[in-house]
Amino acid sequence: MTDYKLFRQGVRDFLALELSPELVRAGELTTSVFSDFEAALKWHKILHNKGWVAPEWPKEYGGTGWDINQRYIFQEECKLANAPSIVMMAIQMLGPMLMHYGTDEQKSFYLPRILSAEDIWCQGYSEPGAGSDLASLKTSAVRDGDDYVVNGTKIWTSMARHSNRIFCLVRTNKEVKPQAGISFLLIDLNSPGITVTDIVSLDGQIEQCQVFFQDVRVPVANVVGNENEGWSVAKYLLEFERGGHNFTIDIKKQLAKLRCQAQSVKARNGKSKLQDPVFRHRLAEAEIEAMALEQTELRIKGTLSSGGNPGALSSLVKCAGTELGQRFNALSVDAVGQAATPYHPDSLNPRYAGKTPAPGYALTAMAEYINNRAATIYGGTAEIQRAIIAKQILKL
Amino acid sequence: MTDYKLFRQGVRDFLALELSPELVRAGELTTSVFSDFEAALKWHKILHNKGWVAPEWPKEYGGTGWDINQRYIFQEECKLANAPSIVMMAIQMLGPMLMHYGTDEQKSFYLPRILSAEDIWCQGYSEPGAGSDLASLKTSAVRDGDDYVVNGTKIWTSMARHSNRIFCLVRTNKEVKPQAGISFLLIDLNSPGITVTDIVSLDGQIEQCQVFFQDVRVPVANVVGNENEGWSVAKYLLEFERGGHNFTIDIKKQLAKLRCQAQSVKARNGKSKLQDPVFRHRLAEAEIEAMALEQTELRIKGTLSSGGNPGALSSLVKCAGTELGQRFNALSVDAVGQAATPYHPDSLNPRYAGKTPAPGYALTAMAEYINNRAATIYGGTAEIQRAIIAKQILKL
Amino acid sequence: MMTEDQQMLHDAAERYLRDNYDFNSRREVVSSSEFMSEPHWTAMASMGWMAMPFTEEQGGLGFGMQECAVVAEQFGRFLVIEPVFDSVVVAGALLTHEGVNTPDAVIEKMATGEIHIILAHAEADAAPSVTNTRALLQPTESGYRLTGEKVFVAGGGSATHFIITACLGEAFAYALVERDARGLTVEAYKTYDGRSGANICFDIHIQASALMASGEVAINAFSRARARAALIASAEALGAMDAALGATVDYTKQRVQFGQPLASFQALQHRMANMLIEVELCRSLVAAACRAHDNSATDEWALILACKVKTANAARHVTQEAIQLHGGIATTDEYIVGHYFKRVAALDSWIVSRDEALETFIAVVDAA
Amino acid sequence: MMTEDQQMLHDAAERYLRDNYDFNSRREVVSSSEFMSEPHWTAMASMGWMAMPFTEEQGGLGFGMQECAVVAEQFGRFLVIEPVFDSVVVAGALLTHEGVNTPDAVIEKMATGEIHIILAHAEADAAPSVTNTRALLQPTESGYRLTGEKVFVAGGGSATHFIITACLGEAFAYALVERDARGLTVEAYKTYDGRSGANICFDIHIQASALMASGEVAINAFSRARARAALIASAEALGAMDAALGATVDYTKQRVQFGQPLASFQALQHRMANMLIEVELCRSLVAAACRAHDNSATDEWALILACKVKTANAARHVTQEAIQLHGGIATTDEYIVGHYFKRVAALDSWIVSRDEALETFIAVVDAA
Repeated sequence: MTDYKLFRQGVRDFLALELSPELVRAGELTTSVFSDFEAALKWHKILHNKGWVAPEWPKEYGGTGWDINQRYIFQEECKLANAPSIVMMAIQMLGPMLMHYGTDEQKSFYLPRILSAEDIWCQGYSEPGAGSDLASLKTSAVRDGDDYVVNGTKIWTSMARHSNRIFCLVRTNKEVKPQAGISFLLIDLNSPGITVTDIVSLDGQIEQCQVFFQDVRVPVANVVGNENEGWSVAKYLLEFERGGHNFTIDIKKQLAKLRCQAQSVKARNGKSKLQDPVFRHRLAEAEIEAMALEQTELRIKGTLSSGGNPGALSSLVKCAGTELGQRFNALSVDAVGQAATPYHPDSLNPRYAGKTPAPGYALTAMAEYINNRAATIYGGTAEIQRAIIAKQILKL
Repeated sequence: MTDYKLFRQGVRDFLALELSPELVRAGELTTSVFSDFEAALKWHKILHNKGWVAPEWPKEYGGTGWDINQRYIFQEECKLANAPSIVMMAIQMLGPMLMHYGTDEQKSFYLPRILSAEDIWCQGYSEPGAGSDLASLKTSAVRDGDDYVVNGTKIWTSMARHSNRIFCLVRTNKEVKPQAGISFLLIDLNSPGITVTDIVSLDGQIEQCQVFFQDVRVPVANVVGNENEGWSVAKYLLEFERGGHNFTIDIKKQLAKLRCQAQSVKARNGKSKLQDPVFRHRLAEAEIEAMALEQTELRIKGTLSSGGNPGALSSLVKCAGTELGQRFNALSVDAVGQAATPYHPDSLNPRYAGKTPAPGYALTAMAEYINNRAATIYGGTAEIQRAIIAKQILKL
Repeated sequence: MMTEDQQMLHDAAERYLRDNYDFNSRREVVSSSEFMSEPHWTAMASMGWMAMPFTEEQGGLGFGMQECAVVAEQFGRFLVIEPVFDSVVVAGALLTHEGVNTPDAVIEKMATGEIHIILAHAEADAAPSVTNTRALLQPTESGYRLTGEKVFVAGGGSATHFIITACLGEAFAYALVERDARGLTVEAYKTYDGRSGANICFDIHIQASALMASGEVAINAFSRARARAALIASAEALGAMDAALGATVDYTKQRVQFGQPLASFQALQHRMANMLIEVELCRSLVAAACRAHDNSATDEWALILACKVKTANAARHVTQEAIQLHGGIATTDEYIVGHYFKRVAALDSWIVSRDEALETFIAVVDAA
Repeated sequence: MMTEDQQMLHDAAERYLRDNYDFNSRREVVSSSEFMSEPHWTAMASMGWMAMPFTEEQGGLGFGMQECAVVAEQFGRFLVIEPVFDSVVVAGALLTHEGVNTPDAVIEKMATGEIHIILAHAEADAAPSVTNTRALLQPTESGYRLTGEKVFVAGGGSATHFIITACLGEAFAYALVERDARGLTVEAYKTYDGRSGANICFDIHIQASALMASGEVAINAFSRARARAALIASAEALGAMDAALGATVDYTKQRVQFGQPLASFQALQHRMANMLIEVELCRSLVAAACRAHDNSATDEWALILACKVKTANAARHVTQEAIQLHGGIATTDEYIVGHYFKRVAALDSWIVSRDEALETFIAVVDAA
């Protein structure tokens, strides 16, 4: 049997050695699923050198061979040590999909470049007119010799400004039912005809982009799976996006941060906000939800380790986890009060060393509160998750 | 200008004089919209003698001529003095409708008998297969000479066991669109072919009945409005059912009762439950909702007094008022704890003088909690109210 | 995931109750003058459920709370009114704690169902807390005089014995008393959830051996009994809310309104999805809290209290929604779904109330 | 229902802001280096909004909070960033309370917009309460020395003056100070809701006449200013949530998914109905609380605090739902709906926080 204590210690030692103060600062100042890109890239390369960048991947492709508990421990320790979050789209989604549907050429070319961060990928699913209703997407790829000619636009492509490649769903057949005419295509973002524009998020940060395609030529060899079968390829991926996340780790981190915030602030009764009864009771109810979530994630982990399929339980956890995260964000903002209001992007830059208008404990509260509203929208909205629960579990 | 202080004092004097201890006890022990029937009837007759049984009616038909504020004061004082609730279906709904759609014969025959309680009416709308979707009702009335022959069944007919008449929606034409073939019919419950069976409610009380019609002959003269126009007659009535209620009065009463309950119970901190911070904060949030509701009802009253039409605001108040009432019920049960659990129907009988397993303050808590679940179901479910809001106010 | 034992217990309980404890026959018992069904009691004893929490030396099956909770969940699902766990788990914990002077025969009789013992602790105006009681135990030559009153003794209608808490001098203590002891008056009543309760009043003499525990032993045993009561309440609430959801799903699939099954309305679908989320979160927490208790884990108390709070909140929400989504039919006594609502309402404040659990949770977490 | 005056104020504000304060031009100001728009400020002064709360003798219009709230609601609706009410209502209340030594000229200049004055009260680790401050006023020969620090002074970026609270011996007091006073450092910053804030640090000498109030007068004036701040915050939150609902209704009607407008999905309809219920309940409460304040009704404080709590809860709920029902577009800076969410987030804790209001509400109600 694996000695998890020993394993955890090994992870801790590695983190203590390799996480520079700047990287830790980047972790602390992370206000969304993405950390400062520069720091994330540095950390990606350190992990790659160690061979730990893609623990979920099979060993043959460069994974670690860890069991589910080890992977959880690794994630948890990284979070606790304030490691920055690396850009996960390719590792979490594209990689497993290529392993499953890709040709040998695709695998041997792309997978190592994902691990080394030579390629940074973004995901091109949503379009201005196709969000939850993904099947109505319009970006077209028309066959012309050995190429497709791609026209259209993708929106909400996180990190596109830092990426050199995009994996896309495109329409290759307009004559059939919407789902049936879609293909999965890998596109070099440096191809002529591509423009990437930034989208400023509500918190003032830029993470999302819109990508425009005008007569972009993409080799036919870049289709993954068969032409017109992109829908099932994407569904396979969405499963990974939903199941791959451990909300508990994030929420425990939020809770620890929140307790520290509430301890730093004085309440009306002269004690700390943490001892303010109104606040404490609201926090306690949220803490209890966090425990219920944790135990549910452990249940899923148990099912997975014994080879079972948790199925739509992952939709359930996504609903509960994202909404609970938002509840903690609101508690944070309530705890720190007006100290959350200053908008000062420099304060969130890990390389900034100047004065900040708000005290350290309050720097990220509002940005997280704002940014995390998206958690119930991306990767399948809370409404879509509930529809999945209603249909797949309750059979309504 | 009306001297409302003086008016209020007059109402108080009347109540002090006429409300016997038994009637007050019946008021105190009321756990639903209906009080003990015997007490309610006594009280009805006392009000009738005074000329105050139907304050909402125009003076010519036996109303009081009070303005909206006087009517509110009267209702409020009756509630505060623990007067029993009289059976209101005919006064609140049938009466106004007869005044609007009835023939002179119908008006002169039925209205005085409503006031004197010579007739007790129940309402026959819902059927086992037609609740929220009222238009799908199936009880049929087939013309045969000067009579209709009625067959079918009505359910959730409150107080039918105590009633001698029922006002019904029946299908008089099956060939047209569902709403178009419905008529509004007055039926004598003593007619041959009618059976009334009791429905035991979840709290163990009997208020609802089911009424069965087998070849029941009803004179054609008993149609109100025109044949096949029952749908608009009924809609007119539903408006009265929705707008006619002042939730604030009930909720203030609930709040007073709840504060008294919470003061009677000791909490963990050795003080009363009212000083228990967890409970107090939950109560405070509900109190604040009650204030918002009160102010909204006052707004509606303002609109009505100046001749305006509050429209779908009454749906809004019904949603908020019924759900808030249920919230107070839950707080009551939480306040009194296990003292709410004894099921002892005798305790709720105003004429019972024996021992009760629970203390006085706790006697009604559970019955009210249970019974009041129906508040968001009858008279248009909360879902129907929200649909009305969505359609009529938001134009969705 | 359940162990093999747990799966077997689950299947046996589910099968027995499905075959023998249908809603209509339950209603007959509830509306009779009896406080529970003797035949069911006997059958439940023969199923071994009453022997579950006792060790093999005590004549029991040596199961933990994880196994008891599996059966308690089925009790919630089938709205069982017999106070099996009130006796063997709650009173059982008080009688089997280390240092408690319980004769072997008492445990054996509990485990076989021959007697059933109910804790009588609450008093009319005492604040809920572990050891707050004004009943008195006074030493006499031959034993003790026990005087006082207890109220809202859930399950007291059919109890053959009571465990009565009292002060022995400064010490918290409890004694085992037969229902027909001279000087003990029992006013039994039915409860809204179809069970029974009792208010009792006593001025009785007991033998020295009837004093089961006092002082620290009594306090520790009582605390353990409360923990187990919270777990049983949570497991039952879980079963009740899950069944209420199941009934709602079934009903909305067949009930047609506006020409479509209710289940096809999106607003109702989302609400049922929310109900399921609640049920599944509770399921995880009940299992974890029982496991923590069985293993005496360091986070045992936090998990048990969290479990109590969460299941109470969720069960209220889910059963209320179940009624609302059914509509009128669910407000009648003859339809099952409202009875889940009534049962969880009674469970909310049984031995450990939700508010008390939340308050204690904060204390436990902040002390950790 | 509004009076004629209120209707006129409403219509004028609505018209002016609709014509001159569209979202895109607001964005330009917000993303510039300015903390507010001088031209708008001047225009708002000429609309008379800054004269509203002052009496005619003071050169004002003599309106009450009912009238101010009508305009503040429009400020919420159009996301106005200029701290008009921060100055004339909040600082105004501090300067016009009976017994306060404010020169007529100061009020006149506020009412015409020539100066704008912002309250600086909060300190880095002081508990929120009416009079808790560690800044010091020490008598000198020519006046006072004022020392200390203040943080999160909302509206402080563009203020021409500050009212600084401090202790004068044992007494609570406050002084009026010019922004460019020697020894006063202002670190101004933008805030997430597109407004400004400032942290200030001071060791300055002020003349005796700059001490506006101390002792009981100061406490009473401060309490009145807080009441008015709670009302303004509530009215603005009402405008913001109502506008967020309106935007959601419009958007869901035109946005098509799965072949239908979003507005046709029942689950979303019910959620928008819930949003409307919240908005209308708040509308009633804001009007009632302002009326109670203007009439010094006995339930004034309970209504004001209830109003603050309710609007804070509702505005959070409604603006969060507005984002959720829009989807991705609402998470961008270029779309208006998320900005309502940010504004109400800042209002939540402005001068009187929601939690503080709830705590105080309980004290007020239980004392009544």
